[in-house]
Amino acid sequence: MTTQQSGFAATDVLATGSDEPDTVERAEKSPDDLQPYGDLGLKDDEYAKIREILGRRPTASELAMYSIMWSEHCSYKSSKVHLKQFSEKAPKNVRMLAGIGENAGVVQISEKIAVTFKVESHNHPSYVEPYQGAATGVGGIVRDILAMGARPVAVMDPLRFGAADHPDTARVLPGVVAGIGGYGNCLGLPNIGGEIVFDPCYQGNPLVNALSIGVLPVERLQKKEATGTGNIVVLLGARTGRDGIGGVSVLASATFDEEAEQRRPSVQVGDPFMEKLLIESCLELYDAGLVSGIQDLGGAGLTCALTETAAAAGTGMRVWLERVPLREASMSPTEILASESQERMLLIVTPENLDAVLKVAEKWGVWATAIGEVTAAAEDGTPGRLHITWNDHVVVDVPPGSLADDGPVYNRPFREPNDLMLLQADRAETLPRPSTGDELRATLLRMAGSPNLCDKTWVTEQYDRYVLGNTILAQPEDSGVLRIDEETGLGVALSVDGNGRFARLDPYEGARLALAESYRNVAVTGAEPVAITDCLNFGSPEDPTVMWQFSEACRGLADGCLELGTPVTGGNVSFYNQTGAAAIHPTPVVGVLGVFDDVSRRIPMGFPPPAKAGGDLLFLLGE
Amino acid sequence: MARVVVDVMLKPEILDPQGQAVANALPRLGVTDVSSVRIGRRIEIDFTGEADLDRAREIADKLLANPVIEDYEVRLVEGAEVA
Amino acid sequence: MARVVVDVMLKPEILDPQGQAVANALPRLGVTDVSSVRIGRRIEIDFTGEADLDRAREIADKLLANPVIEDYEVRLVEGAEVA
Amino acid sequence: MRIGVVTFPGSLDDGDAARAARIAGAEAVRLWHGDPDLHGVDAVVLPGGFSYGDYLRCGAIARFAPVMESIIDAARGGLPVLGICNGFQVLCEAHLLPGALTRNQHLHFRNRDQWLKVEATGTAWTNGFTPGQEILIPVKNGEGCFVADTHTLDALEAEGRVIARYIKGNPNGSQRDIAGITNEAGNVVGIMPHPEHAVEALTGPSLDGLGFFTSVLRSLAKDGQLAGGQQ
Ligand SMILES: Nc1ncnc2c1ncn2[C@@H]1O[C@H](COP(=O)(O)OP(=O)(O)O)[C@@H](O)[C@H]1O
Repeated sequence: MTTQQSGFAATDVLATGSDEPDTVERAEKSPDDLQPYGDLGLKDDEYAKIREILGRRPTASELAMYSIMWSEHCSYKSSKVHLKQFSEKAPKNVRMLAGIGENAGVVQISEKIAVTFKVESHNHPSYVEPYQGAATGVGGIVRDILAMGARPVAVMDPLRFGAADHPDTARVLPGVVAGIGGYGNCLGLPNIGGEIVFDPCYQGNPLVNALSIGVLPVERLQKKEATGTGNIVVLLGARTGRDGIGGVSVLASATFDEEAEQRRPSVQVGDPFMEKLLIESCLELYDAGLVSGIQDLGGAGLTCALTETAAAAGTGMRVWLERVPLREASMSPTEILASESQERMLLIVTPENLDAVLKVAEKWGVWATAIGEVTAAAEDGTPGRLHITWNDHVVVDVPPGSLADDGPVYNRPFREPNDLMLLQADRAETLPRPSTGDELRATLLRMAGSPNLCDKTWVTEQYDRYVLGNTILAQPEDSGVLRIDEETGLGVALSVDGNGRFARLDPYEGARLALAESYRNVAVTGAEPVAITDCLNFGSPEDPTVMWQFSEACRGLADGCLELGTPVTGGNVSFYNQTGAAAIHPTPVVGVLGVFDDVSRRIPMGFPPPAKAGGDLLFLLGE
Repeated sequence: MARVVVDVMLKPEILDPQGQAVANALPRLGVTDVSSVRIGRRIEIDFTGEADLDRAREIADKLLANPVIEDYEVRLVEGAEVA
Repeated sequence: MARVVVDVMLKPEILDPQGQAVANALPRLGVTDVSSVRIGRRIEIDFTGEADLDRAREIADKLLANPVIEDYEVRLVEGAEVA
Repeated sequence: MRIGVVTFPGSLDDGDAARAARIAGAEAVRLWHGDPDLHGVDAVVLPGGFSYGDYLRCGAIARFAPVMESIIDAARGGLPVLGICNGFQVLCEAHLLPGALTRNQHLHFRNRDQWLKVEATGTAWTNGFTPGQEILIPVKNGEGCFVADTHTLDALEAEGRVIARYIKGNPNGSQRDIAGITNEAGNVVGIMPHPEHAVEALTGPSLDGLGFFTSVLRSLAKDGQLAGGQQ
């Protein structure tokens, strides 16, 4: 089973038996060729549906694209039916400029200014290669924020590890922390908070979630739609290499086990310096009004960016794949389409603006290449087609919407875990309570010795919290607080929280509690909570008891949001967090955004530091 | 004293941002005939007694190289090269 | 294609905390006969045409090594060693 | 008075340095790494960050930027130049300051509020402090361990060119707890901690960092232009 990691590399050749890529023409002529769809994670009926859509067998490149876009990670096929509640139950909110369905939710916080924020997971890659996995997790979420038109201004990192004294934790934790710091520090983004929780259930499956927040003038909001027939499709940023091929569908959409070893080549290496240049060039392009549409390249690389931008507009797209700048000349078209090379963005620009765009890219020293153009929808309104050639071979000809929007949707069976009643029956009231001085002492010592209550500065000192000069509160405060506008004092507070143990006992209440905790943390700083993002970390959706946990958690979060009047603006689902049959505790992580009209009125959680002390009065409330 | 040198380089397919940054800076120094720069680590291990290549390989594998993204080579250094 | 390798090592009198950290970890692997570990950089420069040792030396001197703390050595790599 | 702040690709604290210059009462002028023109500024700050990703060695590639040629010339002619963190590294790489900044001894990036003792107060950037003054300034670096040969260290101390030392803990293992130094003339100063992050009560641990920026304004005002060699 060498399939997963070499699968994409091999499919071209597999299908054709020669160095020539598999083309549409060939696919039409050889309908009976066996295709390795199973190895790419596609089910029989899914493969059948692809053939039905295309009216022929897919080419090798098309097959790879469907397998990526219809993977759990990209299609949300198991979660969609449950996530719907976030929109359906969402309280009306006038602040929301962009919500679920966009790269990140955008919330207006003053007449002129909006912020965008989102949390995402990079769990599996961070277990395989902690430093790069965590680093590229930060890089990925930052590009989501950038794609909305915002300047990223901070990051946060909710983390879960196995037992603190387990030898593998000694490999994973320092690597993850160094990776988050290494990437975020080098990008110049202050880290303003996060979580570190130890629990044996995360031993073979640590959780590395990363949140980023960005700021934009309201009118700079960007769209991903590839509109405008004849507009140019530009690939901006790093050259494309063989990294991370198969990462999304493989690492994030299957149970994680010993085979991880073989999947190692799909590791991506981040280049935060390139990302910093990418940020500056995109912001300069936005401000000059040179961009008609933009989409980040994340987990699913070009495949996702091309299909989503075209599908969103209903247009078609013509792409010359050989124009993509490569790190390795020998890459096949399928590999180019599947590569997860980091630090890339896809731009749609008008032909008149192309030169100006290339100039800005050159100024910042990033590659920019016109790789295609937007084509028209049919006269009758039928969306256009995505037509990709590689050295004159037609390797892809598909309706983009079939990849981006019409993936399979599953209403997976769910049922309550068998052990739930037992777990719930074992109530806190029945736990032994310290009644003597000695017992009290022992309890206290146990708590003081618990890794979950330990001082986190070993971690947080590795993060820059000062850069950009707007950090008002950061670790160890309940929330991170940022100044957004120096003139008006406009500011925001952000907190991320989750408790897998609560959620294991009752996923509905656990999700509500995560929301409530995060909400409280924001409220106590003096900010008004206004919006939510969430990262739902669960085991395999194919396990009905996990699916039950998931559906309960979604219901809980949606209900909680309705009660509090704060909408979910976006987030991320991470399934398959399990080792063998053992799933992690269901771990919904909730981020809450709050707003200050005057951030100088924020309330820190303790006494002011010695250097600023003076004059505060202390009150004792109650008797 | 005996010395073993371990050369650790990123696997060829792995992005090497360091090498790339250096390569991009070279034209400013007037150098235009360089096609690629790759940057890795050179590790010198001095043994108190005899050099132990197997030992060195074990150290390289466990501590010096990250097998997920790096390859390494271990070699004995003869007298002269030892500074 | 022709390759030149530049080895850059910290001068012996400069403390190498990374090397030290590796050396300190060795007894835990059961290795007790290592007297010192030093970690430097190995830089592979590929020329488009012929390898130019003088050029490489100039690059090393100006950019690759910091003479305040580092020494370097430049050498040509013959066919076989070039992967 | 105009204080130039250089932006290299990968500079991060350039905006903060410009803000600090403004708060101190100067006009901040942004300088671009690729433009050798210093636009008539009266002083220059090389800010913190990861120029060129800090790849190879911190500051090694930035030093070859076109703007640096002008700055090196101007600094030799007496222009006040302050290098903060990555800027300090660039100044060492450019040989405007002796020694080098190497990997922190504990091998981690470290960000904390750091106490310093100011020593040399005759420089363009420290004349507003009193000798021995204790100040609290954020430090944040992965390669901030100052090293130099014994002869150089002895000379720095004998000539009173250590501008600040770490007290109450050395965050990176710097030799002799050195946090910042100056050139012989006192116009070029490098410091590892970040004065620009300690200029506002809302965001900094203190206002102590402001002293670096007000110092240079004072010395510029006093001399019309800073006389090289004045200590
Ligand atoms: N748990 C969730 N809660 C709310 N929205 C979600 C959740 N998971 C995913 N979404 C939304 O679904 C959309 C698609 O998500 P995703 O594929 O992660 O976006 P991207 O293409 O930026 O990676 C996004 O708008 C995201 O915010």
